[in-house]
Amino acid sequence: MSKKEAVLLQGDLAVVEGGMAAGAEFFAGYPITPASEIAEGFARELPKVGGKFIQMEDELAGMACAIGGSLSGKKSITATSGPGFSLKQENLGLGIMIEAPVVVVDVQRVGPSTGLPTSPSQGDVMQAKWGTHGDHPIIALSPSSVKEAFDLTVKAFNFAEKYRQPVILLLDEIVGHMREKVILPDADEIEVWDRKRPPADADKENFNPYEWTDDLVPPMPDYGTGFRYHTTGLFHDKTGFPRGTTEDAKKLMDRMTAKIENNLDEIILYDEDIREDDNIVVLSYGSTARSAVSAVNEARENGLNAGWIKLKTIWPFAEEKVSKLAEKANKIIVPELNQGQLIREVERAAKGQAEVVGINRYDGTLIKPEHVLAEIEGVK
Amino acid sequence: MSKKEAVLLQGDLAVVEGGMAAGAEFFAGYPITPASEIAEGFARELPKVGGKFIQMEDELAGMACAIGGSLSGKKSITATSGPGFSLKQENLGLGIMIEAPVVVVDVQRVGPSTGLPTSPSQGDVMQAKWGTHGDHPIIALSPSSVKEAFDLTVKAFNFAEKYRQPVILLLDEIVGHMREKVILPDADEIEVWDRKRPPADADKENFNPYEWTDDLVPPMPDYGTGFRYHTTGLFHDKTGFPRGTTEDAKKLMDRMTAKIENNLDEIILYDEDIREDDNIVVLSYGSTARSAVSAVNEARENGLNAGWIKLKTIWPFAEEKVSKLAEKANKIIVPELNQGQLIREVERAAKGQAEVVGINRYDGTLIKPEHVLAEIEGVK
Amino acid sequence: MAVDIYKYLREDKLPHIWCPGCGHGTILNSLVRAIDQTDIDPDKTVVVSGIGCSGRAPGYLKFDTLHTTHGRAIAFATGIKLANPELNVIVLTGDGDGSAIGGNHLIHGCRRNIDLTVILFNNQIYGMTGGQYSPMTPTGAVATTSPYGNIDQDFDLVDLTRSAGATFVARGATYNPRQMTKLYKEGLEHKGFSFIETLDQCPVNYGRKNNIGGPTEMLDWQKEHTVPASKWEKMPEEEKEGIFPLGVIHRKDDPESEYTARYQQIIDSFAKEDE
Amino acid sequence: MAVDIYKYLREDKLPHIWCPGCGHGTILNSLVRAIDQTDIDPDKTVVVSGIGCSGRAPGYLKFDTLHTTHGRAIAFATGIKLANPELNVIVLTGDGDGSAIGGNHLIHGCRRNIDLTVILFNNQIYGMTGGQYSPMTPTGAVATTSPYGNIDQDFDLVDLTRSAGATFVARGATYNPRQMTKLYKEGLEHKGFSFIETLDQCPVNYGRKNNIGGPTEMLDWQKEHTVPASKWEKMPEEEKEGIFPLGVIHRKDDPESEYTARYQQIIDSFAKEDE
Amino acid sequence: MSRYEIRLSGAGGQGMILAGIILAEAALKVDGLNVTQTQSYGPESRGGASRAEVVLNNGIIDYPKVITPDCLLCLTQAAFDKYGSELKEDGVMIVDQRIDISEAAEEVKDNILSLPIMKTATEDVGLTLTANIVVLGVISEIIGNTIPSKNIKEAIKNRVPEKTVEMNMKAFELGQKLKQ
Amino acid sequence: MSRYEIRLSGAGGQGMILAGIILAEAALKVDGLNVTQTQSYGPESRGGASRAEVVLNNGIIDYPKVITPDCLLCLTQAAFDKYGSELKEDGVMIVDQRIDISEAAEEVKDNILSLPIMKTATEDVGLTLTANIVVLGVISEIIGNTIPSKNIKEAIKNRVPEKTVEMNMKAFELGQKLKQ
Amino acid sequence: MAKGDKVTLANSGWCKRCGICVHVCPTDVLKLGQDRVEIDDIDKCIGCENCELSCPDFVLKVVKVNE
Amino acid sequence: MAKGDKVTLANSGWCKRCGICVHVCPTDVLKLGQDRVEIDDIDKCIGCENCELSCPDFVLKVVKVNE
Ligand SMILES: Cc1ncc(C[n+]2csc(CCOP(=O)(O)OP(=O)(O)O)c2C)c(N)n1
Ligand SMILES: Cc1ncc(C[n+]2csc(CCOP(=O)(O)OP(=O)(O)O)c2C)c(N)n1
Ligand code: SF4
Ligand code: SF4
Ligand code: SF4
Ligand code: SF4
Ligand code: SF4
Ligand code: SF4
Ligand SMILES: [Mg+2]
Ligand SMILES: [Mg+2]
Repeated sequence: MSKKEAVLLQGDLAVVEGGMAAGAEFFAGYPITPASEIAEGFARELPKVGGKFIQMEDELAGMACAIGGSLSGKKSITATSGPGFSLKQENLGLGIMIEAPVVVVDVQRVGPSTGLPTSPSQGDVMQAKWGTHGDHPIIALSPSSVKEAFDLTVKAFNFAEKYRQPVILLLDEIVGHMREKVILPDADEIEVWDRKRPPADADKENFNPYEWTDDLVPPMPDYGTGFRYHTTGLFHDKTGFPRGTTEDAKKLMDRMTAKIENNLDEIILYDEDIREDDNIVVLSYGSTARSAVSAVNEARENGLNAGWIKLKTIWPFAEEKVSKLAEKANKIIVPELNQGQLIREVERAAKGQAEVVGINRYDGTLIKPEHVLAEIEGVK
Repeated sequence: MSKKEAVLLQGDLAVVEGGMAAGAEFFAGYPITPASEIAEGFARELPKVGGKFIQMEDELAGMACAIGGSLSGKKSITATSGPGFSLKQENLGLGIMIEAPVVVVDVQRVGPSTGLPTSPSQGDVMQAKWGTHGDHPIIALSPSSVKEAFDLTVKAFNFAEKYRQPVILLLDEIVGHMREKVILPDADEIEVWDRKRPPADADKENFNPYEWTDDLVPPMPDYGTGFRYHTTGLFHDKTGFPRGTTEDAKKLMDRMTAKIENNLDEIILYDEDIREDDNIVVLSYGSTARSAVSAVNEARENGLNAGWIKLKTIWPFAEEKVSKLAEKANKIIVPELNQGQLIREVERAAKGQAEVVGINRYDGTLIKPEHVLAEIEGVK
Repeated sequence: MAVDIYKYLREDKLPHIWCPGCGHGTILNSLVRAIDQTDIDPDKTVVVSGIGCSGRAPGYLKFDTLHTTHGRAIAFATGIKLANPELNVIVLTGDGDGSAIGGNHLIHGCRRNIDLTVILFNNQIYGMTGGQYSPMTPTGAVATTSPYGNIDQDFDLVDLTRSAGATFVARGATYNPRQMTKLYKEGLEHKGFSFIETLDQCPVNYGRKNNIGGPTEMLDWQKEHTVPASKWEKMPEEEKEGIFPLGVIHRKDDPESEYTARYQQIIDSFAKEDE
Repeated sequence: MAVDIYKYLREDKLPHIWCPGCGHGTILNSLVRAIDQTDIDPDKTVVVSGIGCSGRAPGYLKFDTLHTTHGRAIAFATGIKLANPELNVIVLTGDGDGSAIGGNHLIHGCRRNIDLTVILFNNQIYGMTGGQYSPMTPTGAVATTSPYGNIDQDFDLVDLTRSAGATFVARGATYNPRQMTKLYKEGLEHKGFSFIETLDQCPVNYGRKNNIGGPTEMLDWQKEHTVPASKWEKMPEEEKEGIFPLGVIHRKDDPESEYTARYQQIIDSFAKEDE
Repeated sequence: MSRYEIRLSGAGGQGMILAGIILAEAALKVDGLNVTQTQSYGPESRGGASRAEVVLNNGIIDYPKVITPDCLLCLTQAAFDKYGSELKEDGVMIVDQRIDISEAAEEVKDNILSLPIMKTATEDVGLTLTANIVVLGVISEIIGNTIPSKNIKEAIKNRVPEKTVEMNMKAFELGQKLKQ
Repeated sequence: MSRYEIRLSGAGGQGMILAGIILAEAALKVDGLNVTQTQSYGPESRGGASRAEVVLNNGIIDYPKVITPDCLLCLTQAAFDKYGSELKEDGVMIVDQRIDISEAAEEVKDNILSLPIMKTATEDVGLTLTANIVVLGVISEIIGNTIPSKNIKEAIKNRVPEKTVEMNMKAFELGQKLKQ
Repeated sequence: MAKGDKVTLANSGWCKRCGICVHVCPTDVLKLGQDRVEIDDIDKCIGCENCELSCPDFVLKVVKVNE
Repeated sequence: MAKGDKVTLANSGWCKRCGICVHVCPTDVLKLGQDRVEIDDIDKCIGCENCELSCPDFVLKVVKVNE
């Protein structure tokens, strides 16, 4: 692909294309609707470039295996949907703790439980941040189109590699299963980041795999390159070993938190179209953003002062940005395919400065532009 | 026990005592520090009264098995800590979807991942609400003492049975492992609720297991009593069968949400001591509340206008109550053994009306009264 | 004397949603006949499944039925049975459900020798999700996740369950419904963990894609690739490759070693103390 | 010619934290000697464990070492190995870690016949969490969660792994460190999935509580309850009860059926197409 | 063109989704034309209703699904009963002849094109399964040059098994004739 | 009595936690006296430091752990090095004689009671493992009637194996003597 | 199965035309019609029940002819 | 093991007094001291390495006597 020709591409397969473009070398996972196409795509594509695909016995193993691939030095990815995402949580936590770059795709369907397996949802937004036990930093991106699925997959790999951090890619079933006309960029137009490895002349004997480096991201050697280092899900000091002192625990948590918090400008991605005098803002993400944009455009045609912001990065949440929006706007409308999840963050950030209103569907149906428009127009 | 004699009881074992007092008949789980004592206690006690204990192969199975026990008509419980709680999430979601009464204990240790297995934490507070995929109602209780561990275990069973709902009991390692002098109530002083079962003369042929009853909680027959009904983790209508219409999905979600939301008065438990002119409020829960109370008492001695509220029910969050507090107070202090979890709910509810300040430890050490006092006094 | 299978079927849910020629229906058909041949009380019978096309089977059966999460049916069933040992608990599971994600619960159920009857619908593929390979997909076969041929080995599930401790182990095939019925009946009547693998066909996601053909060709394939267990034992090793023995493969009758029976002894020991 | 075991040990982490007389140390001791006898490149060797007292073993070994989550070591190891088949990947796991929560990964590792060497520290108990019963705790034994005697059956893990597809299966015991070393060496050199169960002692949470005694009595117990595999085969069934065969129980040498080798063939087929 | 919405509804196994994909792929080659293709099916992975949708627009396509179809196909009675009431004022509804349209709403009645699609596939082409391609012929005539019929034919060729290309071309052309 | 805090520190295996539990159980029987008992140990399940704490109070015990001990026991050098600097002004620190206290802070130096605890257990009682009970004897003398010694003896009897009751009584009494 | 039993289309609407019954019938009694199975020649039926037992869709039932 | 090899306490500080080495020594060379293992009678040592191989704590090492 990528001869600048328009193709009809499914969102799930855009993840595959994006992954291959970002240099994915390893996929481990377990099939589940509506994410199976991602596994199938990687099964097809990876061996062509010497990469590996493996279908594991379950999602726990899929997550574990993908982290294993990452430790061996390969750019790794796994993909699932809600039930499998729940199963991945424990090992996702290990990935966070040992700072393993890995991309975890969750193509959301309606939950809880088996729910409506073939219907779209944005019900795992909070789970993406809070699903595993204990405090932990997380990055989660959510595309609203097939092209964005491609772009954000590349970003997800880049962030994972740069920050030594599992990155969640939250599609919804609409974006995952829809086909769209897209023109993919050529390889040389795509920025690809690789993890920082120790320099060739590193002192392997005295190497500290969890050194508090300036950028807070310790260089990561591939297994098998002579560093012979230790990695554990226990709290550990810079040597990688647990020392059982609470001081080390705090230091590690603070570094892991700061490596993300210090780079919010780079990590928090969004698009917006908010004019100086727009006093109604629609904040959305994923497929829902399409209705939001459509509705705002129509509202403007009707002479209303409405604008939109579409979050591509959901976690870390664009708190500062939303706070500022709330200062200016009278009303922030948050359409979501759930009972109201990210709206909680919006409310928190808004601190009562703007009215925050949700539009919610959690039954597998979509939020249409007209629903958003009605809320913009104040009609219920 | 319970001859009104003071006993020295460990928090974990208070859960066992509370469970037995509430009529627990079935425990299924998997050992993990610092919750293993709960399993061990039930292994000892249950067979004495004809109840059953089983150690399963893992936590996923423990959760599943406990739900199975519940469906057979027994009051069921499982217990774990963070890593196991992560593993239980998928089946917990099924329990919610099929409305199975079951008590899930999480004795929190420091995460993420294996973390600090023997140190206290309140790091799973958000996970208790958001750990499983998809929207879902949840109830979570958190005791701050051994006696409360007993009392809230009884409550947890009662809520589980009354609302056909998994109830989370969030201990922290301090409460779980500390021993305290307690006097347990006699059996006749303990209010024990049983699930509503269909009446003896129910029309079994035409029985709808998920009927939209007035109280929104459909009566639940024991397996093997001739109702021959169907249960599924898919969205279903009142017959228990999936029909694949989105209308049914919404109806079910709305009923499940409302059965909790309509009963917040009963479900949301808290203690408070806030005087008319207290303008500083310390909001806390679990073992941390003990330092909070201690600090407030000292602050008052020092002439400060401070009060405290201790949440025993964490989820559903006491939103309205906190909103009102924020209207009155200048400052709400939220000490937590995590990076700041429930404080997010406090901030949301406060809507900017009061300053909300966290005190946070996430390294296995405790928040001492002096830390809280310093914050009350405004010294950092 | 015709069998009244509708006693056990939720007729209003039929026709079922399985594809034309899917063997799952034949298994269901044999199962209700087997149940009819036992004196199991339908009011005291619970059928539990996981997720998959096979997982839909309980929905058609007129008992207490439970459709759980993918792979976990045996763990739920264990709770149901232990909490009330009076119940007859039947688990219907797919090859993916029961041997991939559910493999651990399967071997631990066997190990405990808890009195469940587990029927595994082995269509050698993940039917419901559109044809990814399962642990029972033969090496070399094409599936959506093995576009270049499956490099995994498949399990010998009857050997695995036997070695894990199951006390009744058998294999049937949908081409031979009479034998299936017999095996299910024996499994249902056995006190202890019974496991009956059933070779089954998924024409849509396996047969057609592997050039075996449609339902009837797949049944012929079964016939060609199976032999009676008695004959199997006498076959030279090299001929066994790719051939499945059918029938009862292993059985050990020792009701006292059954899990709930053992638990009851503990309870009884306290009851005695009380006397 | 003395063995320089410190080449493979992180000396600064010693003495280890295991209890006096814990067999885990003896296993570690035998393992480093076995490694020394192979020509494995320490720089290309990765040791992976789960959680448990046994899970602490990698911390003492001077390789790339990974302490994962409880039960999942084989799944992590599978990723490490498949992503870079050049690596020698060793998994150290406990009986709880490897056969309870990790049972599924164990049998699927066997089934794939991926080239891992898995050593299971079978002390028949959950040591780290204070003595709950494991799937390897004998029936009748007392543990903190079986105060009235364990009613579970234990697995025959060598039979289970063989039947799941492992191509090298053996059992050692800490009372016989020479044999352990030999079995580990053979396992390490075998191309395919190697599984070596090792009977091991936890005096603190098993031996003393089951009136077997301390470390030395437990070693004597081992001696009394084991026989060489060759002898085992000839024993009458009734004498086998409670006796464990030691030595290589099963082996099948077919490097081409190894998982990463098979995967490489797919990759090579594309490389060829390119030519 | 401005936004144009096509909904194809039928039963699982009738190839609605393939037809949608083919249409969308055919649209790819039209300069400046954007396209989204979506589908929906019930929790039952097979059987039950199946629906594919294609949205065409010269501008950006925000909402990717059909809001109110300009062109609606109902291949089964169930599909008609479910979707038959939603149609743009100047839209076209194609239904198979066997479908009972007596219950159709007044406002759409005049826009219904009842054609012997299944019959054509089964009897004239000789394979019921080609009904979806017959449908494409009909639609090609309706949408005219928005997507040139040669594009659609090309897209069909790329998607159907080689051995069946000829048969499918025939189905397409018979479909065109049905409408002409 | 008002809040009184006891910290027992030593190595894993020295029975610090058991000693804490015995003290707490002994306190149970004292009318109006509240008690909490806590412990902490490292991620290593065995070996390493071990610490048990008991807080006594006639009122409600809010904070359940020791803030600054009134009575501190250090049975090993490691324990002393770690905890030996925190003590109430009028508190008592009990250390085993073998411990080097030369590095002790000035302000606590006078409050240190250096006693041959291990020696008493090993040589006089004849079992090193009884050191924790010797310690209880010492503490009993320190806290006096807050918890009557007969309560502590009772609690010891309930907790130790029957066969060892006599030996443990001896250990307790020898401990009392050490302080007297 | 008893002598004189014959196949009937008990639930002919449920037939999915899979062809299994036709395949397993030893005497070619059944055939596939346009939409569903049809009985081609009931006289040949020996009441062996192969079809009834093999049909995945509970379509066929072998009953006493007099019933 | 070679003739003339003898046991040494290579890391005597690591000894946990478990007694295993004493138990497996065929010639009663070793004994348990107050705090750790001790060599009772080195002359009896036949250098069989039983102790070295069995010790869980890497305490013992059998070496050439001349070393
Ligand atoms: C946790 C989880 N993972 C994955 C899935 C997706 N899934 C549903 S059924 C299935 C496989 C079914 O295969 P099998 O058990 O063989 O049953 P069949 O459909 O072939 O009868 C999968 C992977 C799921 N529902 N839940
Ligand atoms: C998910 C999860 N569940 C439970 C635990 C608690 N846990 C830690 S180790 C262990 C058992 C260890 O037993 P085994 O594997 O036999 O190792 P041993 O300590 O005996 O060497 C358990 C249950 C955990 N850490 N994580
Ligand atoms: S997909 Fe396969 S298993 Fe599923 S119903 Fe169809 S034929 Fe049966
Ligand atoms: S508890 Fe048992 S397994 Fe763990 S270190 Fe001690 S003796 Fe070994
Ligand atoms: S076997 Fe059943 S479904 Fe198949 S063709 Fe015959 S009657 Fe119809
Ligand atoms: S009963 Fe036998 S002979 Fe008669 S139709 Fe059925 S299969 Fe043919
Ligand atoms: S075996 Fe090792 S640790 Fe045990 S007593 Fe002997 S030298 Fe000490
Ligand atoms: S080498 Fe052999 S003889 Fe010498 S001390 Fe060790 S065990 Fe005894
Ligand atoms: Mg299958
Ligand atoms: Mg163990």
